[in-house]
Amino acid sequence: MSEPRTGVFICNCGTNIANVIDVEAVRAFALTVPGVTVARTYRYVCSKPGQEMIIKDIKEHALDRVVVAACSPRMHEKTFRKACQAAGLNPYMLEMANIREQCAWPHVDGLAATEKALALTSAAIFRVRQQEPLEGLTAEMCPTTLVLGGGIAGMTAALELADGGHPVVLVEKAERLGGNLARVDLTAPYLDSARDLITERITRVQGSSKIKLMLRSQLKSLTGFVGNFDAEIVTDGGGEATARLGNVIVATGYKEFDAARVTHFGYGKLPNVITSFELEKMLTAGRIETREDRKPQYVAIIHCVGSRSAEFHGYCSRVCCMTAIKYAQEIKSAVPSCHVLDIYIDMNAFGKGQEDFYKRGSEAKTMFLMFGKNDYPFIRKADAKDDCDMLLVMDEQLSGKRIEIPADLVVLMVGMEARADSGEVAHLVNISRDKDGWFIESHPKLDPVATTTDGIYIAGCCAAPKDIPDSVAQARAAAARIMGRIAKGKIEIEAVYAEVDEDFCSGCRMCNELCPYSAIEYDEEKKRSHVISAVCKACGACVAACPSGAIKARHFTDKQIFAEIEGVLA
Amino acid sequence: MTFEPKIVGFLCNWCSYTGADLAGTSRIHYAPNVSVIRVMCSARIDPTFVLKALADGADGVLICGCHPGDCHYTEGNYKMMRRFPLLKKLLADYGIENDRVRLEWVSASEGQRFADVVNDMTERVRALGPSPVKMDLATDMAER
Amino acid sequence: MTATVRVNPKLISELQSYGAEDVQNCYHCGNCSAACPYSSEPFILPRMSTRLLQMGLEESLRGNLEPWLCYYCGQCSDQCPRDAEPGATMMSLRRWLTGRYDFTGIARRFYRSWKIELAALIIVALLTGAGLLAYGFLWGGGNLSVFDTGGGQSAFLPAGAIHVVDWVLGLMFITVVLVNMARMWHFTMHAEDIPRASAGAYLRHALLFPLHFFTQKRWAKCDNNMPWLTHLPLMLGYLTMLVLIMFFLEPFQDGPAIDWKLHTLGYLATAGLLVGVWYAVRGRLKKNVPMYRHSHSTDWVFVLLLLAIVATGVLLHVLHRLGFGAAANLTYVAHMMVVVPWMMRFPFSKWSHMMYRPLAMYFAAIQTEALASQSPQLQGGAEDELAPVAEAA
Amino acid sequence: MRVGVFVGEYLKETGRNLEAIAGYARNLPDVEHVRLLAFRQLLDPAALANELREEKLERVVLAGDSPGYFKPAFTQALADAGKDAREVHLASFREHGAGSPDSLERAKAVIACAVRAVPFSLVAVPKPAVVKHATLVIGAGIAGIQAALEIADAGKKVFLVEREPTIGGHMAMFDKTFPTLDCAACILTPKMVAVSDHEMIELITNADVQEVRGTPGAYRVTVARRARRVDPETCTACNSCTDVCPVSVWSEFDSKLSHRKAIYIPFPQAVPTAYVVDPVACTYVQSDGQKCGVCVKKCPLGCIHLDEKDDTVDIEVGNIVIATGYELFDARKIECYGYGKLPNVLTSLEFERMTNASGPTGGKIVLKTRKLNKRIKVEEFVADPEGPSPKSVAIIHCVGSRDPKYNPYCSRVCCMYSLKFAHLVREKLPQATCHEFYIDMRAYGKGYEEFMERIKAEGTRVVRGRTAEVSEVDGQMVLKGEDMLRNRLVEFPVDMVVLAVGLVPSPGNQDLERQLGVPRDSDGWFSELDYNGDPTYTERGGVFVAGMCQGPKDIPDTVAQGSAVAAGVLRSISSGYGGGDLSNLSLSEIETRARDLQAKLSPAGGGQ
Repeated sequence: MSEPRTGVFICNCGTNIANVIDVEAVRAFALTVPGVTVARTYRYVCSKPGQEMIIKDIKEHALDRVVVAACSPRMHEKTFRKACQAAGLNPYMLEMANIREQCAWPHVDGLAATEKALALTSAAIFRVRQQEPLEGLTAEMCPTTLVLGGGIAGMTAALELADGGHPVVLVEKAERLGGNLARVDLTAPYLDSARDLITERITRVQGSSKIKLMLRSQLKSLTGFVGNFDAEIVTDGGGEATARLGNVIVATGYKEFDAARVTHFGYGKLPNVITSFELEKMLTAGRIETREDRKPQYVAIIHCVGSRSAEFHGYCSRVCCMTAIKYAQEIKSAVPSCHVLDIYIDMNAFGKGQEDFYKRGSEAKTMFLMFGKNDYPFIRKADAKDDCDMLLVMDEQLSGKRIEIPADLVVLMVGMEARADSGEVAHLVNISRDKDGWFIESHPKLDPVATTTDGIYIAGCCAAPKDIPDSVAQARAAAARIMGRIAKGKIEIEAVYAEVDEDFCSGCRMCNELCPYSAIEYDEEKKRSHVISAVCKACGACVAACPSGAIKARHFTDKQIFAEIEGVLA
Repeated sequence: MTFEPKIVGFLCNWCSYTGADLAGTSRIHYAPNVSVIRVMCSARIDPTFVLKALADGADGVLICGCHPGDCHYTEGNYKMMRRFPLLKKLLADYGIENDRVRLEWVSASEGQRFADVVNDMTERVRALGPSPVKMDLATDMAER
Repeated sequence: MTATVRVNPKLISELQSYGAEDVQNCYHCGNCSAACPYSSEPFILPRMSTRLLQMGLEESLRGNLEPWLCYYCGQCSDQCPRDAEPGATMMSLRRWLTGRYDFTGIARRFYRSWKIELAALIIVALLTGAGLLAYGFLWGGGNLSVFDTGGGQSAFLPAGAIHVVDWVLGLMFITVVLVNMARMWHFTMHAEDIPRASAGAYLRHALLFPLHFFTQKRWAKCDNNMPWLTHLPLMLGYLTMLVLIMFFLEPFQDGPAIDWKLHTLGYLATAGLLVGVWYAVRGRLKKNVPMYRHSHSTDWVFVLLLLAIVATGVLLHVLHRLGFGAAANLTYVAHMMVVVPWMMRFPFSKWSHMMYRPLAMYFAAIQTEALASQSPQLQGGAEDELAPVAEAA
Repeated sequence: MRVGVFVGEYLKETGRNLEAIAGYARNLPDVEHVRLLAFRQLLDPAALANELREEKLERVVLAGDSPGYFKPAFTQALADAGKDAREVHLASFREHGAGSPDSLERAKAVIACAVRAVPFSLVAVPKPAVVKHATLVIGAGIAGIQAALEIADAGKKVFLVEREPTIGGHMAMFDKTFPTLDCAACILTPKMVAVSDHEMIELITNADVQEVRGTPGAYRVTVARRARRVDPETCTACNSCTDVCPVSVWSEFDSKLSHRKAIYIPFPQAVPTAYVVDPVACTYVQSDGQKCGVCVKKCPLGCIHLDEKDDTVDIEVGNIVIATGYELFDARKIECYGYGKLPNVLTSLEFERMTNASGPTGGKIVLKTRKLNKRIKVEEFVADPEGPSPKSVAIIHCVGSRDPKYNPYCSRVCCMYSLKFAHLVREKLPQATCHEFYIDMRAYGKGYEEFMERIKAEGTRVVRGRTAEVSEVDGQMVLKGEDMLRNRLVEFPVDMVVLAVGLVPSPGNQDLERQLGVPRDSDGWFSELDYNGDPTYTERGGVFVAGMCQGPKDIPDTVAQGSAVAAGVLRSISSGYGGGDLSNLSLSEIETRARDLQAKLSPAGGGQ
């Protein structure tokens, strides 16, 4: 093989990298490595001028390999591969050295960091020398989409796709559609009817010819890859169905926090301590009463139950504050004689019309009392002489007083938490979860509905707590993505997958069982195994396991990794 | 001056590498001694990688994968887990101290944990001093 | 941490009748207290009073001096982002406190319903009028003359006699006020979480009472000094008049000749009163400054009665000096029909703030000292804010 | 079933003709009782229960701008009267495109549906229409970019119109983004590049929408293009022109912290990557070609055409996406913070530029210092990279937000970006103290709460209490506020004050409102069709809203909306339904549809 012509491009990333790492030194070093033709530094290599610089150099210096020392490949590998392609270079002739996330940012000592940057860069240069041009495959995109969850997010996504003319399979675990929203009557901050909203969506879903609705069902297995998934769906009472799918939208929603876990609220023990959803029932039925069928004179509403707490969930559940304000006003108008006391930490009235809504809560003479984070009030039964059923004791933050709050009814604003089965679902569709169990998006900001697994999208509260408008927006965003891909018809599959060199394969079939995606088939005649490249997800388990070293992981060959090791330690 | 060990890290793309990136984006500071090589899954890590690294002068090797049960490829990390004891045995025969090669589980959200693992490992390896067995290992590798 | 106190959602509605209509709107941004020229630790007003009221902590409110430290300059109301009218809240709290201090409970009735107050005033006025006329006709032998017009022929109500009446009345109401002031002292200086002050402290600050009583100099802290400058002549004129009548009635009843030594004083006082009343009425009509935006019925009674007193007084004086004896005498009756209700109203109304305010300033100084010695951190003001915060591990 | 209709307004008195609406309701089938409610009337459920009994009503319909406010009382009343409490139905005008007082017909239609317990949105389905495949996206901030890319990726033509000479909007000015702190440029610029490279996107920068004609599905739009005076195709951003340009003015992109020339590029990664001439500053343009013009001579590629004239482009589109974003609240309006008078009182955006690595100070946080501007011979305060760094920084939240005197609403992002600022201060100036003055800490998003905890742990003092005043006492800035959680008044010297200024609708919206017939709410943000159900649709068919122009939002929510509108657009193209447009649907048609649907649905509405 002729001496490679490698171009090395080092990114200052503004000052993100250049402040810690001596980029010029890296550049100088790169030029000393055999096979490096050009080496440059630039402020933002990912910017348009940066990419154009790469393209120009590839053409001018007839580069056949490119190394970009910049941020994490998870951030910009695609970007630079595109650039190479634009210059007529095979995208797999690119290698990135992660000198930002794993060097400039976590290290303070400039010298040591530069040292490490040199190692990482040389590793990349060594590796890229061993890389080969690879071609991806194209596959059909099946227009059918599987939507998991029949809540507001799921139904909206399904309808959006169906109205766009694409078939949808909507799978719902429960025996009816609507999800958690079906338990709500009015919505904050405009007190619109959630019932109407849900009724509309349900009726349209049921009426849509494009939507195959499967109630009391759940996904059993999902195999294949984007555009060509195969799903097994089981229905209670032994029904089983399979479906060919192009994409999947996970909209499994949330589960309410179990109030009983906060022991000192005595939920489940004190009869008149109820959850927000139980109050919602009372309001819908028009009977706001204590267990003893008395109209309450004092109702205390406690925010952040299970949320914003060191003990339970660290995060804010986003919708409870406004829901609490809603309750305060609803109770006041249903039982005018009643006094409402609202016990909160910070009032989250950030959305459209919400600050106004909060003010109306004040005008309704709600008594707002502030408690400190992780300093929950505790509840005790009142004495006979008191004119109330219970007494809440807390340290009020805005007055600095330790106070006692009369209450006949205590409403716990239970937060949202990931569903118990979210782990299971994550496994089935092969996406990851964060420490709280919410599904992780492929990028928290610029790609909030896609996931790290191609063809799997998330929408609504299964990704994190959200209010209705934001869930609906996400559902439509996911639908848009899928419509876009369906419109394209074909899909490119990454060229990274495993290959069996049949000359070396002993036909021991060890790999066949090993592959989690059963992507390796055994050919009875040839007595050899081979990989179904489209199904292979390139984990490389088989490669490491093959006793005769017959399996090769494209783009992660032993050669390449050895070279990388040499590079690091050179 | 104190001895600065060179450690090679093999990280799986989905959990550990992401976790390492997270440590960076959250500006969690840790020792610069570990240089990372990305593989798709910990299951891909062939024992020879480790031997090669040690042979080429690494003072230690760190292997990170998703927590058991969290593997992006459902059970790749179990494969690594099973493979590891064997590897350790082999290394012991080569007279390589236990602390030089290490397997850890780091998830995508555990930037802090990754930093802690790196710092701890660096300390231990620094305590052990330079790797003794570069040469003879190299010869073995040549035969292979 | 002090003892546990019970919140009371009902109080806020009660205070509405005292004029606190918007207090529930406050969401505690803290702007008002920071903007308030009278706010200084440990008295952070008006937010804290607003808070106590929202929570209905009656005990704490009753022992709270802050409302008296506020002169309603309105800077808080101007800056309030939620139209909670902190200034109006403080005003209404002063009314409420006046009601609390008053042991007879009459003040509370007056504040709660203007009808009751008006009725009471009219009855007293009529009784006074009827009394005087009756006396004049029955015992005075149809002679209504009040003024010692000299020439030996003496009036049926010589100054001496009147003195007896106004002294008795005066003393009656002074005692009521004194009792109320004692109650105020008890509520504020013996509230729990207020350290007991030493007799020494009381002595050290004793001069504050007369100082603030005569000057209200604290009011000058406000950016706009107009309210203070117009209030000063009002109350000085008022005091002078009171003194003149209580102790130097004779020369006034003499006449028609003018006794310049005294009358000049009288004229000055009258002028002062007129200026003050004029501004008060004008302001309440124009509502251009926050202070006048939310007038309570009792405020109107206050200024209108005062206006009537001044008017009848002036008229009576003119008639008397010009020698229209009969007319003067009738006006005198009218004058008394305003004065007596006015005097009677003294302990149960805004009137009494002339005692409560300076008293509050006095107590405040004592409390500040006591609290400071109790918790030294208070003296430092807010310096500790500046200390760089320790880096977390 | 005997139905009672109650008509009344709650949110605001619009003066709409309630009588007429009530009159219409009287003639609807089953309606036995109609009553007008006073504005925000306080209702006594007990009295209502009697009324319901006397009138023997089994169903109540509440009509008004937000009738939900009256509902709990009626639900209670129905229950007390021993009827099915679920039989209260809402006819919300605001929710169903009858928000404006003169849309009487729509209001009637909404009632007609409610009386039959049929959701209006189920009845009011637009008729099919021919929808042109091209789409106009107005505004190329992150929302517009996202929408454009989604639509274009689906192979549909997009015209992306941007007022500024570069795309990227506000996000391009930011340094880091909360809560992950990854740099805005790193995640935004690739998308900008993608836009400029995309064969289905036609980028029209430096331009405004002048006129919109036509109907949903077929709009004819005239776009006015301001002359760029530099040919973006040939310009290579070589910088020679800027070097020689004699005129220097404040740079808008650096929010006036630094100067730029009359011919300039807003920032290095600008897209299109081409220079632009500021006609107001350019000597040549101002002197009608009499003076200067050196840049033309210097340009190696001859791509500068100083005589280029403004022109217009006519385009035909099926759908229009409004993504015009926001502007910053003008902090001068709040005098007590001294912005504009005190040099080191900065707005959030100014601070954002200052901390930005590619900003005027190269990412250094410095105090402004006096410098003589040689050109105009006056001393002005400039942020000099060599300038002294502050020892104490105070960040004031809610500047111009949550206050009816300025903007009644919460601007939604300030709390978090303020915390981000605090982090940057602690990171870049470990010795400096940093205080945050807030009212409510609104850390509602994914990872936000954790972020806040971290900032606190880093040593930033978080003080609950809105600052009242920033003043200068002999050369030293002093800040006055209350620390209410510690029940203290705080008054202390600070070197730098950062105002977390709120967000206001961009000024161009008024004109767009007129052009597109899309109503805006009382705060000036565009009104969505239905707050819950259709947050990205508008009353006008084929016109969508995305991102901030509909109300303050953080980046993830903005991006989600950007993609969401794409769904609406693509759907309308493939299905031929001009999204959400009901203009061609008559009242009688709606009545008939409602009747047909009534049969299908269960009495309680089938919700559960």
